[in-house]
Order: sequence, then C-alpha cells, then structure tokens
Amino acid sequence: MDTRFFTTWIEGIAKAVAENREHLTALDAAIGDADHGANLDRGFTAVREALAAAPPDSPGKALTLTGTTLIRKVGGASGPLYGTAFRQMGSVLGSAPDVTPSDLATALEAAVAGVRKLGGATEGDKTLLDALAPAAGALRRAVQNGTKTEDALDAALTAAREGARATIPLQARKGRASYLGERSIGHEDPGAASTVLILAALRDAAGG
Amino acid sequence: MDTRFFTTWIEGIAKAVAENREHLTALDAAIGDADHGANLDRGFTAVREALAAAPPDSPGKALTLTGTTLIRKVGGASGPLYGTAFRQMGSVLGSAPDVTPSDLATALEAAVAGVRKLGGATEGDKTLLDALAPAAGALRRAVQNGTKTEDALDAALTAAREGARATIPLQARKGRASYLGERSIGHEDPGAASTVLILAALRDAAGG
Amino acid sequence: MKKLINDPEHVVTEALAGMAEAHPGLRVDLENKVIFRRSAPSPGKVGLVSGGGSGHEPLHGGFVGYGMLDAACPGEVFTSPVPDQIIEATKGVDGGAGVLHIVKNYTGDVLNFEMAAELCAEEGVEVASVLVNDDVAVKDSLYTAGRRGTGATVFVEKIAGALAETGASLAEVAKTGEEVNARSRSFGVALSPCTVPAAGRPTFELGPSEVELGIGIHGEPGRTRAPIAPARELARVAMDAVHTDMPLSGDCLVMVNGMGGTPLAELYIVFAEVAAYLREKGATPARSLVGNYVTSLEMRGFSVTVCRLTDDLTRLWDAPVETPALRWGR
Amino acid sequence: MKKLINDPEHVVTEALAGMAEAHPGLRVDLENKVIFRRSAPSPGKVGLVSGGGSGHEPLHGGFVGYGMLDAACPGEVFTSPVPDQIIEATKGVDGGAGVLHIVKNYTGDVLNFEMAAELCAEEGVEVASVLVNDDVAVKDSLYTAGRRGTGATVFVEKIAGALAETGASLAEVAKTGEEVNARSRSFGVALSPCTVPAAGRPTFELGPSEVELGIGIHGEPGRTRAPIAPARELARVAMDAVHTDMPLSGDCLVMVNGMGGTPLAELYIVFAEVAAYLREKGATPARSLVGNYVTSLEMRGFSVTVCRLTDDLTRLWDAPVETPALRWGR
Ligand SMILES: Nc1ncnc2c1ncn2[C@@H]1O[C@H](COP(=O)(O)OP(=O)(O)O)[C@@H](O)[C@H]1O
Ligand SMILES: Nc1ncnc2c1ncn2[C@@H]1O[C@H](COP(=O)(O)OP(=O)(O)O)[C@@H](O)[C@H]1O
Ligand SMILES: [Mg+2]
Ligand SMILES: [Mg+2]
Ligand SMILES: [Mg+2]
Ligand SMILES: [Mg+2]
Repeated sequence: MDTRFFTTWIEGIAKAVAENREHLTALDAAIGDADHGANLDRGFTAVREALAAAPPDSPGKALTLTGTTLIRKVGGASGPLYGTAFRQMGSVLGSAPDVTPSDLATALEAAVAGVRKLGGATEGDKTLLDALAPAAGALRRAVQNGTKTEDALDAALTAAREGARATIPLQARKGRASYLGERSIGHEDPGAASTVLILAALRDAAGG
Repeated sequence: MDTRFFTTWIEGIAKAVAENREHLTALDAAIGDADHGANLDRGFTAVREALAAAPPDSPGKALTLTGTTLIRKVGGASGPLYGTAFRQMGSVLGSAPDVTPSDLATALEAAVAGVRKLGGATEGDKTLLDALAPAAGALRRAVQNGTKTEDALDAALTAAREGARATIPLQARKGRASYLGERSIGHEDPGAASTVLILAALRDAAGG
Repeated sequence: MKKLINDPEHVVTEALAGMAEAHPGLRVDLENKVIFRRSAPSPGKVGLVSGGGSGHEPLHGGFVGYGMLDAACPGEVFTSPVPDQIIEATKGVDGGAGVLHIVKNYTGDVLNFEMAAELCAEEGVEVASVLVNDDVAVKDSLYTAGRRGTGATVFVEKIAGALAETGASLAEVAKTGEEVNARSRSFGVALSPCTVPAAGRPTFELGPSEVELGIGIHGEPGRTRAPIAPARELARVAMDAVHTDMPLSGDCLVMVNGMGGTPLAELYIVFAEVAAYLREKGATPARSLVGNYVTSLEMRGFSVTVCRLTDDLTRLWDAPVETPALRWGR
Repeated sequence: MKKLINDPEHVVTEALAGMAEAHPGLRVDLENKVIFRRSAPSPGKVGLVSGGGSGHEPLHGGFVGYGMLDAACPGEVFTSPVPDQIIEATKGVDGGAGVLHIVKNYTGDVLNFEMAAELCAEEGVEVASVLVNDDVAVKDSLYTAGRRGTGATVFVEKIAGALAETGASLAEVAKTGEEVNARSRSFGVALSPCTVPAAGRPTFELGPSEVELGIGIHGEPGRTRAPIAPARELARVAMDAVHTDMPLSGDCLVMVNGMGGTPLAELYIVFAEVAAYLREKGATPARSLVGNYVTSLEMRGFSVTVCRLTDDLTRLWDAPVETPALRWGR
C-alpha cells in the first residue's frame, strides 16, 4: 500500500463524513451535543486542503498530516482523539514508501493505544474505541492468517460495524453521553459510527 | 332607577367581563397586547370587592366608587378611560337616590365627553368611543321620544353593538392598535367590545 | 404555556420579591409595587421616576440606582402602572427639587402618569415629564397615538439620571431628557412572538421562516411580515428605517437590544452589521450597549436604537452609574 | 431554524467581530479566535485563560477584563477550542508569572487544553490548570468522565481573577480556583431545547408541558423528564440536589442563571425561592447574580449555582471587576 492508497483512503473518509454529516450529528443529538458531524466534516475538509497544499510523499506523512490537521481544526473530544489516532499511525509508519498489511495492523493498534491513553476509556465505555479496537484486532488476526488484503480489511470493517452496533445497549461511561446515565442506553455512539465510516473508506481504498 | 339597580348593573358587568375575559384578550391579541380581558377582569373584581366593603347609598356614589376603583386597579389605557367614564356618570348623578332615564342619558353623555377629553379620540378612531357614543346618543333619542326604559336601553345596546361591529373595517388612529397601521383593519376593537358588555349588563339590569 | 412562574396573577409581585433579595441597594415596596433606591429621597436632587408594564425587564426596575432612576413602578405584564403606584413613587423620591416622570408614549402610560402627576401637583410636588417616542416603525402623526417609546428610554433614563446627580434643576433635567429622545430612533424585528402569562398563549403566530418587522415591545404584531433573511439584511432594514427618519452622522450611542430570548452571540453579529452601516454613513458607533435591556418576555429578535451624541450627552453617558442592569464607574 | 446569523459556518467569527466593535477594552484576534484584554500581557501578573465551546455567551469572552480573565478562546458552537487557539491565548497573556487555564470538565475541553498546556510548557510557559466540575446532576465516579463544569466557572474566573490582580503566585491562584470549585455546586432545568446553528434543528424535543431536569449547558438531554411544575417546585428540585451533595450553610454566593431564553422576571421569581430555601437551611444568600451568565443559545430554563463563601472568597468576589458582562468597583 503506497502513498496514493493512503491519500485515497483519507479522501474517502472526507467524502463519507460529508455525506453522513447529518446522520452523525443526529446520533450526537440523541446522547450528546449535536456537533459530531459538523466537527468531523470541518476537520476532514481541512485535511483535504492540507493534503492538496502539501502533498505528502509517504503513507506515514499523509497520516501524520491528517492527524495534526484534525487536532488543529476539529476541537471537541473527537479532534484530539482522532487526531492522535492518525498521528500514532503516521509515527508507526515513519517515512517508508510502502506499507504491508502487517504494518497497517501495527499502525491501527498504535491508534487504539493512543486513543486509550489520551481518553482513558476502555472497551465497553461506549466510545469510538468500541469500533476501533475490534477493527484493529480483526485486522491483526486476518493478517496473521495470511488473508488477502481486501478480505483482511473486510474483516476489520465488519468488526468495526459490529462493535459500533454493540454500543447501542451500553450505558456510556466516557464522553458527553455519560452525563445521561441510563438514558444513554439504546443509542449508537456517534464516534463509533464515524469509526465505521473510516474503516469502510479503508476497505474501499483497497478496491476489488 | 335606584342604588340597587346600579349595583345590579355593575355586578352584571363584572360577571360578563369574567365570562368574556378570554374573548376580550383574544381581540386585544390581534391588534394590541393581549391584556384587555385580564385588565377589566382585575378591575371589576376589585370593584365588586369595593362595593361589598362599602355599600354605596346612592347611584352616583356607586358609579364614582366604580370609576375610582377602575383607575386604581386596572392600569393600561382602559383603566383611566373607563374609570373616568364611571366617575363622570357618578358626578352627574350626585347623591340623588333615584335616577330617571333622562338623568341616565345625561350621565352617559358625560361619560362620552370624559373619555373624549381624556383620550383625545373622536368617533371613527376605532376605540371604545365608537360603541359608547352611539349608545349615549340612542339612549337620549329614545328618552326624548318617551320610549319606555327597557326599550330605551335596548336601543342603546343595539347602537353599541352596531358601533362595535363598525370598528372592524376601520384603521385605528388611537391606542395601541394604531401602531399596526393598515393591519389594524379587519378586527373588532377590544374596548368597543367591552363597552357592548357594559351596555348589555345595563339592559339586563332593567329586567323585563 | 411553560414559564418559571407560580401563578400568572402573582408574577409581578413575586419577581419584585426576588429583586429585593438580589439587590441590597434597592428598597422594594411590595404592597405598592414600587422599586426605590434604598437611599431615596436624595435631598436637593431631582427625583427620577419611570414605569410601565412589566415584561420588559431589566427596564425599569433594573435601572434604579445611583446615576439613573430613583424609583420605578412596574404595572402588570404589558399593562401600565396605576396612578397610585406612580404617586407613591413620586412622593417617595421627592427630595424637594421636584420629580421627573419618564414616560413611554403609550396611551395607558401617558394617561396613568398624567393622572398621577396632577394629584401629586395638588399635593405640592413639582412634577415634569419627558415623553419617549423613538420607534420609527410607527408613523408619526398629529391624529394618532404617535410613536411608541422603546429603546431610547434607557438612554433618557441614564443621561437624565446622570444630570440629576450633578444637582441640575428639574427644568434642566427634563430638557436634557427631551433632547436625548429627540436625537434617538429605534426599530425592532421579531423572530418569535411572546406569551403574556395571564393570556396563556402567544400574542401572534409566526411561520417557521417568517419575521415581523417593526415590532414593538409588547408582543404586539409589527407593521409587516417578511421572510427570514440573513442578520446582515435584517440589520440593514432596521438601520435604513432609522437613517431615513434621522440621517445618521457624528458620534452615536448605539444599542442592539435582545427582546429577551435572543442569544448574545446573535446580537453581536447584528451589532457588527450596525456598526458597519454607521461607518458607511459617515457616523461612528462611539458608545454601545449589546444585550437584553428592553425586553418583551421571551421574544426572540432584536431592536436597534441610535442616539446622535453631543459632547455633553457623551459625558453624561460616561458618568458613573450603579444599578442592577447598568453599572460602571463605581 | 430562525436565527440572527448570516451563515452557520461563520457564527463565531462574526460574533467576535461584533464584540471587538462593542468593547474597546478588548483586543480580538479574529484569525486565531482569541479575545484578549487590550492590555495583555500584564507583566508580573498570573495570566488567566479560559475557553470552551461557543453558545454560552457571555461565558467566556464576556468575562475578559480587569479582575477576571486575560483571554478567552471560543470554539465552534458547543465544541471545545482547538489547541492552537489556547496556545495563542496562553502565550499572549504570559507576563512572566505563568498562566492559569480554567477548564470545564468536558472530555473535549480537557483534552484540547492538555495538549495546549504541554506544548506551552515545552516552549517555557509555566501553566497550571483548574478543572471546574460543579454539576450535581451528573453522578461523580472515578470510572466516568465525571461531573460537568457549568455555573461555577463564573465564580472561579471572578475569584481567581481578583486574586491574580493582587500579584499572587500561579500556585496560589490555582489553589484558590480549586477551592472555589470545591465549594460550589450547580443544577439546571430546561423548559425548551436549543438549536445548534450547524445542526439546524433542536437537540431534543420537549412536550408542551414537559421539562428536562439536570440539563447541562450544551443542549444535551438531562437525566430525567418531568411534567412542568410551579417555579417554586422546580427551584426546590434544583436546591435539593445541591444541598444533598453539599449541605448548605453560612454565607453563600448564589447565581440564578438563565439559559439564554428566559425572561429576567422569571429568574427573579426563581431567585426568591432559592433565597427562601437557603434561609430554611440556615444559610444566607450573601451575594448573588441573577441573569444570563452561562447560556445554551436560546434555551429556556435556569440553573442555580451555590458557592459556600469564606471571608477571603467574599473579599475577592467583592473586588473590582471590569468586563463586558460583570462590572463593579470601577
Ligand atoms: N474519553 C473518550 N475516549 C474515547 N472516545 C471518546 C471519549 N470521549 C468521547 N469520545 C468519543 O467522541 C465522540 C464525540 O465526539 P464529538 O461529538 O465530536 O465531541 P464532543 O463530545 O466534544 O462534542 C463520542 O461519540 C465518543 O465516541
Ligand atoms: N385614546 C383613546 N381613547 C379612547 N379609547 C381608547 C384610547 N386608547 C385606547 N382606547 C381603548 O382601550 C382599549 C385597550 O384597552 P387595554 O387593552 O385594556 O389597554 P392597553 O391598550 O393599554 O393594553 C382599546 O381597544 C380602545 O378601545
Ligand atoms: Mg458532540
Ligand atoms: Mg391591551
Ligand atoms: Mg396593555
Ligand atoms: Mg461538542
């Protein structure tokens, strides 16, 4: 997977976020403050501009620039968290021109670790971690089993989807939704939903 | 017509105003500030209490007490205007124990003059004067023709009703409705409507 | 109707009780419904009394204090006070130099204040009055009730109040109050109606994309209805109305006033447009107020009031004031 | 959605432009979205920076000025500011004595302020922070995000700001800020939801006779829904929640805060009940604020915040302050 692959991925996220802006905001209205769609759309619009202004010459740089831009433009909880996730991936991948599926799994694991450390959440707290961590795990397992890239990314996407769906019955313990106590039960976590978009764009970038 | 007649009249007004409170307020909402019903209800409730606390011993005193109480309790435009109307009637009737239909016509004319002087309105300005002035005129004519009291008061009531209805197509030139300019057209003046209630109660007090 | 009240009949008295608790500098006569400066009367100083219907808070009670009013008489919601209240207030603030009534031009306010003034005069209190009629949404004519008094009331109360603190005479204070009114114009726009507690439902209905132009401060309908437009355009509609009536020039005192339910950020957006408009006309927004000063219960919208300042008026505006809603210099 | 805006994307910047026009005592950096005291930095004085999502005006920008904040960083509506803004603000107010960040306890605010603080520290600016978490509607627990920061923010900003003016050290100012927070509790009630401009529709729906209890300041739903009740009862629900968490006693600083859309008279009615409640418990409403201080756009409702004062805190509260939204003593 080359730089082109990663910029395609990020472009794909930007497109998906723009298209799903209202949906993410509606999810956030139910158990948060109705800005998740606007936040990510603002962030990824800026990411697009940043990538166009200074086209990166390695996957790692593309991801780091994405992370830095998210931190600089999003605000809210999701800005630092997703920003850190992308920056961690970028830092794992360094300046290597090509990325193996195993490298990508390592990068996603680093993203998970970064989010966990920064936000202090664990799985089951009803956050984006509930989609991101299973996705990273599924990718690692698929890679270890020698699954081909498209299928490995399919597995990661499926795991993210299931993880996001599984946030519905949970009571939130982190983020804004936690203020609702039991009333947070019965709603999908908006961050988990946007993580699914990110994984879907990753799968799409692989084509096939 | 004795003191009893006049207290019956005033009690009748109080009852009619309470029953039509919402209606008067709705008329005032359309071209004013939605308080005419509340204003008069507050005023005549206080009048009832004042009459009970110090039962007057002449028609004139009953009317003066009514007027003074309205001035003291209503506020708004209608408080001073109706207050003055009743005080003028009281002052015309003095402390005579009995009132002839002709005295009553004189009293109503004094009320009209008082309202005209205080508020500066003339007929056609879309105010309570448009009901009160024709009522006074009709009563005077009926009395001059020797009509019997019930019928004379009927004539006054009919004139008030027609006067109030005739305010509908008018553009207001006085009071709060005047701020609406042309938009005041097409609505009955709330003060004219309450004047009709006052004349109807007067007619009812005469029985028959 | 959802409101933070206990009973529509007791809104005014209960709110007064809260004011009394919150502001030790005030003395609130709950029985007569008058809000006094605790120190009133000030011997030798002209007393300033204003009042009008409730529902416009902080007007007038929030402007009682040093450098502004000596007393305020709140009527029922959107209903002028009764003469008794005004008499009580007037006598209570008479420090021997006479009392100025600041009256907004509504038939009810005018009549009740006039009645009170007559009775006070009979009892030997010298009373003068200033009539505020700044609302250009209403056509001015000798044959109508004339223009409403709205935002300029705050300017008149502040500036006349500052002059009274200097020991000026009743005639001088009245004259300056009239000058402020003569140099001031207002125009209002509503995005939503308001609900009088005793009426229980909104005074008018507005569609989801309609606004009322030329709204007053009593939830009364405006002169025309228009589709919602960007703040920039609504600000220009208001400023055009003001400028047409009174060409803008020189240093101006500008108030962008919320109607009670408008977020402050929106008022600042409007203010930015108003300031730009003034500059275009060669005038300067030299002093300003942005916030809720003359409200219509929970109405959403704004009004803009402009006063063309003179050096004297600017000095009086800048003079210290210490009231619940306006305070600087002490 | 009817709002006095030009474009949902530009609400924050255009409102900042209006603030810059209205308040000559402020210097507004429109590019970085930071509101500075015009005189910042003050050499030798600890700098105070706060910030958070917009939509809570006058918080925080309205509290920039003498005796309170040195700078505020407004994020998008209901969205924490980004680290760049906070860094810009922090560096801009560092007068050599270090900078205090006053942060409301929301994941986004905490993370963005932390990132900024780290980067500032790397550049040699000493930064301490006070976390405000006063909202008793949220259960406190080590395993959750903890309590929200709401009304107490105003108290922390004012009191820490007053102490900083005396030349106190960063550690002292931070300690006092923490003390104010520790002695303060809040609870909020909503009568209506609010609409984030970029979202275009209300965050939640409330029936015509429902209220949300335990509402936050971001239009987020509360903990329970209840039928509308008299102001007296709603005030007691709020005060019971406060008192259960922190038994009330002694002199208290009390804020009855509108959420942006509540008429002032209604807030005074609530305040009267709150004051009565305090007296019942043997406490005294020694100082108070009644009005819109920490809003949620055009939301209707109220929140009450109580701080149990000490003599020192009272003195600092009474000290002069000169900001757009809070001003006395100068
Ligand atoms: N401590 C945390 N750890 C991981 N993810 C979190 C945490 N707090 C919040 N989130 C995620 O952030 C999402 C909300 O993002 P967003 O709405 O953009 O920010 P905000 O909550 O500040 O408005 C939540 O749905 C959740 O997935
Ligand atoms: N100048 C006037 N002369 C005669 N009647 C008037 C005048 N101004 C107003 N009114 C009457 O008063 C009525 C309104 O009374 P009310 O609603 O109680 O007072 P307000 O207008 O102060 O709210 C109007 O409908 C009109 O009939
Ligand atoms: Mg959110
Ligand atoms: Mg009326
Ligand atoms: Mg009225
Ligand atoms: Mg947010």
